Amino acid sequence: MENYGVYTARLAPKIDGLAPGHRACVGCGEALAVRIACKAMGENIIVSNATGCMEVVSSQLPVTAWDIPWIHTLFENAAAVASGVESALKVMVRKGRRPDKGTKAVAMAGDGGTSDIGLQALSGALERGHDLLFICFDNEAYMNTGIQRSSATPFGASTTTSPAGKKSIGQKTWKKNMPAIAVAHDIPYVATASPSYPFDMMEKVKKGLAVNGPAYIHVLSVCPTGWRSAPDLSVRLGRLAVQTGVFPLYEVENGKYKLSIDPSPLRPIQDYLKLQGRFRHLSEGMAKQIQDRVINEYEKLKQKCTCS
Amino acid sequence: MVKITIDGREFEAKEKTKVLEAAKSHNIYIPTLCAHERVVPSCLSMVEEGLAVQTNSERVISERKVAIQKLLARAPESPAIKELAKESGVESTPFPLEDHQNCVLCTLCTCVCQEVVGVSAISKINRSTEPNAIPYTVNFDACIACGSCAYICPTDAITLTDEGNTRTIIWPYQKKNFRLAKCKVCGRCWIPERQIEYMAEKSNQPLEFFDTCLDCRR
Amino acid sequence: MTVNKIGLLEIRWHGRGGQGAVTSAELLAQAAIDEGKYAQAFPAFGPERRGAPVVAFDRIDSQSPIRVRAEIREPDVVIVLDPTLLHVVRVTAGLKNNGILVINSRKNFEEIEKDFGSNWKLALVDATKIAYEILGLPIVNTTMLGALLKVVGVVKIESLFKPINERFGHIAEKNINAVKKAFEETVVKE
Amino acid sequence: MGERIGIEVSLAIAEAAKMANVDVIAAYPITPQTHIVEHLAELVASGEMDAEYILAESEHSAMSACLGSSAVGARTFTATAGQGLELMHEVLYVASAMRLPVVMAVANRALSSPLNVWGDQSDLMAVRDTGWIQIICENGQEAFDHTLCAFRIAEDQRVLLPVMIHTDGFYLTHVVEPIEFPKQDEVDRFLPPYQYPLPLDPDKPVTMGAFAPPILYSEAKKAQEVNIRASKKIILDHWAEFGKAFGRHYHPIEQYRTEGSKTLLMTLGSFGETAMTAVDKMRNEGKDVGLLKLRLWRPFPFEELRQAVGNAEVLIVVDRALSFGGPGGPAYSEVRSALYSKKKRPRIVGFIGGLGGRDITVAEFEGMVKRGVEMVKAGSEQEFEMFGVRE
Amino acid sequence: MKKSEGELTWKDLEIGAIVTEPGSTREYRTGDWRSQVPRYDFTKCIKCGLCQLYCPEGCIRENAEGYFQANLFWCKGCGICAKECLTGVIYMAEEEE
Repeated sequence: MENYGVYTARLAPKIDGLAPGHRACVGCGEALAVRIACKAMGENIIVSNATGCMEVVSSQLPVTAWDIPWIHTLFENAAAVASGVESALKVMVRKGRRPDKGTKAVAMAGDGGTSDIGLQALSGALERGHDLLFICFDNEAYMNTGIQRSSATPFGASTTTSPAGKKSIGQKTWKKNMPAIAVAHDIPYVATASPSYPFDMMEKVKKGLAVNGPAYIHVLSVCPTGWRSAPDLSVRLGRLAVQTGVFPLYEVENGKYKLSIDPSPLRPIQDYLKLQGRFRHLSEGMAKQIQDRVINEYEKLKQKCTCS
Repeated sequence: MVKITIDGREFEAKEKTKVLEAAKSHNIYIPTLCAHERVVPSCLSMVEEGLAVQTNSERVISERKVAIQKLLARAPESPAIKELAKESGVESTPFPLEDHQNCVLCTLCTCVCQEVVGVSAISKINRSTEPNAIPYTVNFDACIACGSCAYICPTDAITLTDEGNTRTIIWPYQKKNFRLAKCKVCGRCWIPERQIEYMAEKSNQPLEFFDTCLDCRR
Repeated sequence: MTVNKIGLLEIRWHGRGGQGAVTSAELLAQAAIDEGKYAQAFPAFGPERRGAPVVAFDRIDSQSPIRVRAEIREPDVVIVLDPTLLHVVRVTAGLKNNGILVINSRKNFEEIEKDFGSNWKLALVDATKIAYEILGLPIVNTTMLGALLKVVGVVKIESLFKPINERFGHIAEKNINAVKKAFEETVVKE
Repeated sequence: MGERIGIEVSLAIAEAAKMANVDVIAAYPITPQTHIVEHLAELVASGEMDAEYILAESEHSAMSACLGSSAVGARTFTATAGQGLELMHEVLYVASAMRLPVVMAVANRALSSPLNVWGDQSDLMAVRDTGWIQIICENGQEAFDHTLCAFRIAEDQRVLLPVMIHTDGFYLTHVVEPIEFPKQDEVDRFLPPYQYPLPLDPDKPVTMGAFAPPILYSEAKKAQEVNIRASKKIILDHWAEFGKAFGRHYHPIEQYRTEGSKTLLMTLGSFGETAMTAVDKMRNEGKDVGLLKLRLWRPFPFEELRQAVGNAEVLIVVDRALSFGGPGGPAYSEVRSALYSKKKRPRIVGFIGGLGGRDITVAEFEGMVKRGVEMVKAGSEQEFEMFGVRE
Repeated sequence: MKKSEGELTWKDLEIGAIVTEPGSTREYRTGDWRSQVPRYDFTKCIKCGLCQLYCPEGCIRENAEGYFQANLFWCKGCGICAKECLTGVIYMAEEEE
């Protein structure tokens, strides 16, 4: 629990955006993340959602879990659809065909719809400078189709397409640094967030929505099904990811890095790994390799924060 | 349901809703500072049949500007008020600047402390509108360092920071350091000791129950 | 073990997403195929998530190839992995008269019959208890295979061991023990 | 009436979008569509057109942005060609299924490989099952008129379907020719403002693009199928209105000198006018040859085709696309299938020609008719062939 | 009376299969998914509201006495509220047969 917590929880906005009755897995960290994001975004938004878990669990005909205007079309184009939404709002207000209510365009996608198949559309939207907020709900694999690896899957994690085996350590590559790619577009706001730190996350979502131009927020969304962890540990795992330095929380405002929560001294990586079945096969050597990398990356991040 | 008109557009609103809520639910923007859905010291006007509201007439805009100029004089350094001023086209204030350390006496902090937290550590007793005077008194013994007042304060007059084993809360002209308790397992500072005492007392749990942080709890 | 049905036997499994109903259906089909029989195992293809009620199916025939590719609407056997499903899903929907109902429950015949009538041949086992004892987890999918075989000898119990070994590796033996124990403890009412 | 000016057809299409007061354009440049999007950019840059122009990073994103824009309620236009249309492929299905009335000009182009940027109709045939209304033009005037008219059709509350306007690459898009432009006030009278019935709006939140389990998917598809079939009558009504307003009348199957014809030639798109010249020549020589020009490709005009074919004995269909290993050219096989239940039906011969920008001359059309009639006389089993290919 | 998904005809669908009633999953009982159920000892509750904020279902509401309690119509029994409760109010029990 960092800073706020007891009682402040009661002061958070009441609205959820996502109604109960959605079909997310028991203990879904992404459903929680979406709820928290929606609290911060309020009602005056239009959401474009990529294909993925959140789309499937929230919108099975004939009903919907969304209390806000929401559109899903395809897997790889959430940012492009949001570009269209934003442009339409702009021109219709300009032409007096719609009252100027300050409605904002938001795009949501999982790690696949963001850092793999959706990367091109996202890059295009960021580069064109649309006034939109893109939120990536990263659960570190293609969970919707049954836990296949993505470029956001962490090193060593066992998934159905990067299974651990006699000749396989699980995922062979290091997690793609998506926030850095967003930063490279020179957009006004980039941040990482976690629903396990809901107040920090709400603050960032509000900021991302308020800036004029594209904003990108990368949210770690714990997936008990894909991570093979106990459903009741979803919030805890989100915190441990931050405290171990695996997923540091920071923001980049106009290129300036700022650490949101400094968890140092970092917790040992095993505190995080041991709770997840996807890392059960890890050898000591590999765990050490991950530990070293995390410390190294964390130091690099801190450097960026002090430099800017 | 009652019929109301906002800016010439007709709407239906549920009885006993506030005008602000009705406007907001139709995405009509009215600038506010201390309106809050749970704690409501302000913006209390209710809808009634036939009510006509203007949010952007010339008179409204000019009166809003004066109000903002007054706020700006009282809390010239508050980011929220600077933002509000910018948004409303207020560049400076004709009123004399006063130092109240960003406090505009909206009472949200006292309401929250009393109604939500239930400890009433911040009180209106000795409330003063004079410059350089304590606007609200904080009873440090009652305060549990939860930070709700800092969270809700719209003008950043109250701040909360954690550093090392200390949580510091700063209110206008008042400041208190709270020691943070260390988790017996991981050694991380996780919660103010004062809050543990409060929780133990309220929940009838033994103090040892709070020896470990949430993440080290079984 | 009273029935060794010749001809087509259709089985429907009720579980929750993540409880392994589909795995059980597959293991059973595997065992039947290994015995030289014809068999199919398949899930209800849906996007249901962990925790949601799900169904899986088996078709087993000792004589002829199976050609039908459609969900089983009128099963001969219904197996319920999770007792909490009993008041959530109509598990007997479409179950043939005198069909077989295999339930993981702590309840006795009278209590179950009060809710589900006595149209069916009933087999009861406290599989959750067995699973806790042997596997240390409330995962009852393999355990319930033992219960099934007690009431329908559709495959030999030994035929399950190979597929279980292949599927579960180092925890296979525990699962086999759970199957055996359930086979012993299941009570059947004709 | 309007003003007659000499203008490149691509530019005329862009001008039609301007006169339609389009709100949002999202496009990606591709030969031979580039002149359309360049001219639109100029119109926006000069302030002649008040629109948001999304310079997408691909056709896939261009069409995706069109979905978002149309769903909010903005009149939306795009243009593409060949490979670009194929990259949009999966997005096209979404536009029609979600009933978003996007209008798209397609400069028809051959498909890779080998790479070829020239005109043919492989691209338009490949997207025939995407649920869009598809209208094929044969000259610049038609390209202008149908672009304008497409908005009225697409946005009709009974239709609400996206529309593709097809113009053959280069032979149409890059030709300067005389085109009559209507006056803006006439256009405004003809084209009411776009009003989507259930737009994305925080005041009344809707969920668009929810997913359908097996128990509802077929129902959703049936609704879509009924809708596009029913749109044909409405398309004809709007064309009739257009005729009344502007004096140019359009039909799903255009007939040229078909009275009493025993032999009919059928073309799609820019070949129409060349074929007309060939028909004139053959008629003058006393041959009873007529011409059918297929304008409305989707929804397919079954009744109109049967009627237009009349008592003809030979029907020669010229396709500019292949269906590899299939039943001949796409238009040929569809026409055959449409006439199958007709009691007295002509023998139908198919030719595939003009691929990848190769032209077909007047003389070659004459040759095609001759060859077709011969094939029928010979009772040939082979009912289609690729025309003019070196052996 | 609303039609179930199996009774809806193609004519019942909105244009483009748009869903016009926001938040209509509220009618869908996900409580059926539960194999564990939260139980409460409210004498330990300090009414801090953390459980409500951390619930992935958004199904925890303040009851008449001001305590926070999951609505079992939707609660899937994940147990996050029990894990996150600072004062040990909530514990998870096996769902009854």
